[in-house]
Amino acid sequence: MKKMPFDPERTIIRLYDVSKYFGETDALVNVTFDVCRNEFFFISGPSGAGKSTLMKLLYLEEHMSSGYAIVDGMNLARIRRNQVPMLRRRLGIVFQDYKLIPNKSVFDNVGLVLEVAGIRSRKTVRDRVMDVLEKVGMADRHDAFPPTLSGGEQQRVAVARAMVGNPSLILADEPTASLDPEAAEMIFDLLVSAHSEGTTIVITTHDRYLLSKGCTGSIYLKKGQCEGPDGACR
Amino acid sequence: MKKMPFDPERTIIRLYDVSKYFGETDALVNVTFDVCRNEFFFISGPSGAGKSTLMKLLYLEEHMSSGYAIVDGMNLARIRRNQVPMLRRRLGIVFQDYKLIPNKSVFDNVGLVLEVAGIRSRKTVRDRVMDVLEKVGMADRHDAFPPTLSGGEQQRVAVARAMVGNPSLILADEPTASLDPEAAEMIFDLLVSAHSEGTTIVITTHDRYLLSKGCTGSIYLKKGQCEGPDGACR
Amino acid sequence: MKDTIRRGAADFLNYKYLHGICVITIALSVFVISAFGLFLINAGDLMVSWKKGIRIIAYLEPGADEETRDLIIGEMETYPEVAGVEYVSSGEALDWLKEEIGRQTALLEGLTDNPLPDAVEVSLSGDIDGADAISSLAARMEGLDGVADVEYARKWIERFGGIYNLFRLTSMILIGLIVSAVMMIVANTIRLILYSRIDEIKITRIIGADDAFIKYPLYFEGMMLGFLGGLAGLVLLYAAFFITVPQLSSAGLLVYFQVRFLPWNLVLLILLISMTVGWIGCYFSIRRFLRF
Amino acid sequence: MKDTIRRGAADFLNYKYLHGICVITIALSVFVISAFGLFLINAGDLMVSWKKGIRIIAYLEPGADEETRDLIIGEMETYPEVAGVEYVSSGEALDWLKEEIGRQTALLEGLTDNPLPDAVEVSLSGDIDGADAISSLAARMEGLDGVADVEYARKWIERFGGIYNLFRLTSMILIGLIVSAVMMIVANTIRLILYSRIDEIKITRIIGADDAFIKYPLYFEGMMLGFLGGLAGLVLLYAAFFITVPQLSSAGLLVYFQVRFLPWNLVLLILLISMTVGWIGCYFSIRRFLRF
Ligand SMILES: Nc1ncnc2c1ncn2[C@@H]1O[C@H](COP(=O)(O)OP(=O)(O)OP(=O)(O)O)[C@@H](O)[C@H]1O
Ligand SMILES: Nc1ncnc2c1ncn2[C@@H]1O[C@H](COP(=O)(O)OP(=O)(O)OP(=O)(O)O)[C@@H](O)[C@H]1O
Ligand SMILES: [Mg+2]
Ligand SMILES: [Mg+2]
Repeated sequence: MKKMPFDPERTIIRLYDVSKYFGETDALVNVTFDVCRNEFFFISGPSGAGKSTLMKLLYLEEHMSSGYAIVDGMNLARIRRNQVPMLRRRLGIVFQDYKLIPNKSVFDNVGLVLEVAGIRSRKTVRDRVMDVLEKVGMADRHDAFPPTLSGGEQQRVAVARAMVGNPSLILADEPTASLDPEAAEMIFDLLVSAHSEGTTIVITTHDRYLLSKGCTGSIYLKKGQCEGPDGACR
Repeated sequence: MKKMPFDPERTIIRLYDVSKYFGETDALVNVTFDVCRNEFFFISGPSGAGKSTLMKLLYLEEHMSSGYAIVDGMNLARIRRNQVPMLRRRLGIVFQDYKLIPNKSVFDNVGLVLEVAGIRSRKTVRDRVMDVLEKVGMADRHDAFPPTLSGGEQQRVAVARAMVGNPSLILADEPTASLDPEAAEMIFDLLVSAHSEGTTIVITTHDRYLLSKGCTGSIYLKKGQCEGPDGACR
Repeated sequence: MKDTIRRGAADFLNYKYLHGICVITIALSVFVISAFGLFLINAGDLMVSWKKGIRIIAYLEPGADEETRDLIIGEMETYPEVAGVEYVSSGEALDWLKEEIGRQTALLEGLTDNPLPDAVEVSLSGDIDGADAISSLAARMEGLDGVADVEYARKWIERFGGIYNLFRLTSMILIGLIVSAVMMIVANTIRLILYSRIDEIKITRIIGADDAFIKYPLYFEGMMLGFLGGLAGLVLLYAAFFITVPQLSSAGLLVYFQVRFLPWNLVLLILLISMTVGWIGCYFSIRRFLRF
Repeated sequence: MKDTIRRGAADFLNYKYLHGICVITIALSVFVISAFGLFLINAGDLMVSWKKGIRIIAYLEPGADEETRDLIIGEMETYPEVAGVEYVSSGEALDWLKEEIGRQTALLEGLTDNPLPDAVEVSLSGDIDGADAISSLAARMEGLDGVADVEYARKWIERFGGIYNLFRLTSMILIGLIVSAVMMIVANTIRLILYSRIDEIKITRIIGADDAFIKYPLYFEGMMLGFLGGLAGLVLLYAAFFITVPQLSSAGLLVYFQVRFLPWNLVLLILLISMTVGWIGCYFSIRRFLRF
């Protein structure tokens, strides 16, 4: 694997020789790949392959053990503590375990992203939140609290939260795992339409159906390693 | 729908005209069906249909608003408070959100079921827990804590916990949602083999693949109602 | 039982952060209460030492013989409120009076005849209580054969007794209030800790645990928390005591009486109470959490 | 700023159970401290009323004329430690002595000539401090023209001063210890509450909130908790005070002095301190939780 010339206009994510160890567990081993702007990128692999870990490295919930990574122009190995929130605000993240705040309503959970981003106008927040909740089919439950939602409903709220800020990069960790095929299709279509508006999408999934749908690039992880032609990632 | 004669030797679950309302939400409306002993029973339906709510009624995390239900010979409407643990100990439950205790190791999480059931021999506990962890492919992570596991790994531990007590009835709420097809197949095969040893299995799922596999009975829920030929459940 | 303890102990280690904070809170609570108790005990000692300074003088009838005098002294020595009995002859009394009057002794210089009677001076033990007890003692002494008259500082004693009673009563009310406030604080802390563990409790119940399975290890943990917290609080107090007291001494403040630490039985009582509070805190908090 | 307060207030309502417990804990803590403070203030008043009972007597030179006497009295009245000055003629002094000696007045009955000098009796204001100050006052009085001699209960005052100093010092140490212990308890409680909210904090950070976004509403909440807790604690104390004091009065324990509640400025100070403690508790706890 040669290090390719880096063009920040073209490449939104670059991982070079990235490894992550948890004690004796090798969650990721020498992973190298690029994601271009406006790609629709799949990460697949069996349970425990390191998909979520890879995502966590990208939004810095975890720090890589070795290697070199750039996300949206920021070098993750050298990023300063106060730059981390700036990076995260540029991303829209769907967490595998949703990470909804149980004491806040669906509306407030989604709206929090906008508050964090510094949007103070109550009306703007209200319009945008209700709009995205409408899209995921949860507008009528906007004042419910997450523990009273079904698994699939929580997942749809998590997707709404990732999309509400119109991020340039969406990282979605199994965004359709708890959804029935129809709802999954709806969410997928949402991501597709965001993609068509210029957003880069990175999805981990093991949904055969999703994988059969179009994407512009993908990697397959297994036991932390890329499996591809001659060990290369893509 | 006629009320059929009830034979506790034959019928392990009977729901008759069961409804469940959460405030204004109708989670279940007039659901009536029987599950026979040693059935392999599927409950399917879209997100928010009421599948998990139905499960919760069966193990009494929620109480039905109206109707009549019998689980393993116990009348849920009349059960006394101190009988609830007895009922639950006869069930093996896989929760949609896993419900693993974060401060306990995988081993202790699974072993807790046996402790609760009054098994005091350390050796018996150890053997049975390691055996079932082996079956779900998590034996090597027995001393890990749930927050350090991947989503699929947590789900497999949840399945192991449901099976460790050799219950006569397993209620599994989307037990393969976070699993890749191979792992899902493994878990499904495990349930099939428990079934072949006489266990009754009730699974909620929207996994097309699972649904295509054999089952001895199923219902399809939508907005809390059974959808079947002329509104009947099965 | 063995199993309960095993599980309780395992859990105890499982929540180091929470339990650490709880032990600290209990320790500080026990410290506050027992520091206050220590203060009151020593203030009580101080009061007792003041009371010991009270003297009652019984004047004997003029010309009472030695036998009568010994009888009177013997009788007075049997009174439990009496710490010591001393005979004061009329000559000694005059010397004492001269000293008392101070610089105006000129006044008494002209006297050749001692007009004072012989007397018996009684000092009190510390455990006499209140002005009434003293006046009843005085009345008893006055009733003895051969005693002409009894004199003591009635006014001063009444005033002192009033103040002492006020001090004792208010400090009792105060310690009562403080103890209940602190117990509620400890119960609240335990409640918060159980609240942090509510998911674990819910999960354990839903996989089939009955109330006993959940409660007893938690009771054990509550008692352990109480015990460790109590111990730590007392150790803290002991340390503070041994830093402070020598400094009070060297500042010359402890010349009139001895400061002492809490007596052993009180130390044990405090440990017992803090264990009980740990248990009770658990007991009432769990009831709330077992409703799910 | 407005936004911080809005979010803080919203959160405040969002965690009713946790915040309820926290407010109760702070209220009880403030109650304990301020009850103890109230106790000390009144004990201090008692001490002052005792000190006011001290008398210094200056004997005038025999045959001092009225002018000298007025000069002396005028001079003494300028001393800040002096509350009142009273002239006692030799006749009054003899009456007083007779009363003092009590039943043995027989002793003085034979006197036709009054050997006592005229005197001036000085009573002290409450803010004189310690035996040394009193003896220096006495020395100053003795140095005045026309004063022959000064007399006061030196021994008694020394002993009393020692005890008073001991009481004051130990109660100061005690209140220092109690205040720090209780502050740590409050900080611990806030820590537990933040611990219960750790998931929320983690999630908020991971969706891009910077430290300021998380911290400032929590600071506001901490201050609100401190304020409400402090207020509740003081109300509690006030209630306890108004239940207790009339009972003390009717039990006849308050004849010698007036019990008073905490002064207004102390009440405000307590509120301020409890707000500060709420804020500081948040401040230090958050640092730990922002490390994630
Ligand atoms: N904090 C951690 N400490 C220790 N091991 C960890 C930690 N986080 C993840 N792991 C391990 O790293 C491996 C990869 O985990 P990861 O969550 O990335 O898997 P995944 O590909 O997302 O799997 P799934 O499809 O099941 O979600 C797993 O074996 C997991 O147990
Ligand atoms: N405690 C509750 N309070 C209010 N509404 C609830 C509560 N629990 C469930 N609901 C609502 O009841 C409906 C059925 O929920 P349920 O969890 O049974 O759905 P489900 O079929 O399991 O869906 P999924 O496939 O997404 O898990 C949902 O609309 C849900 O929001
Ligand atoms: Mg994952
Ligand atoms: Mg569900």
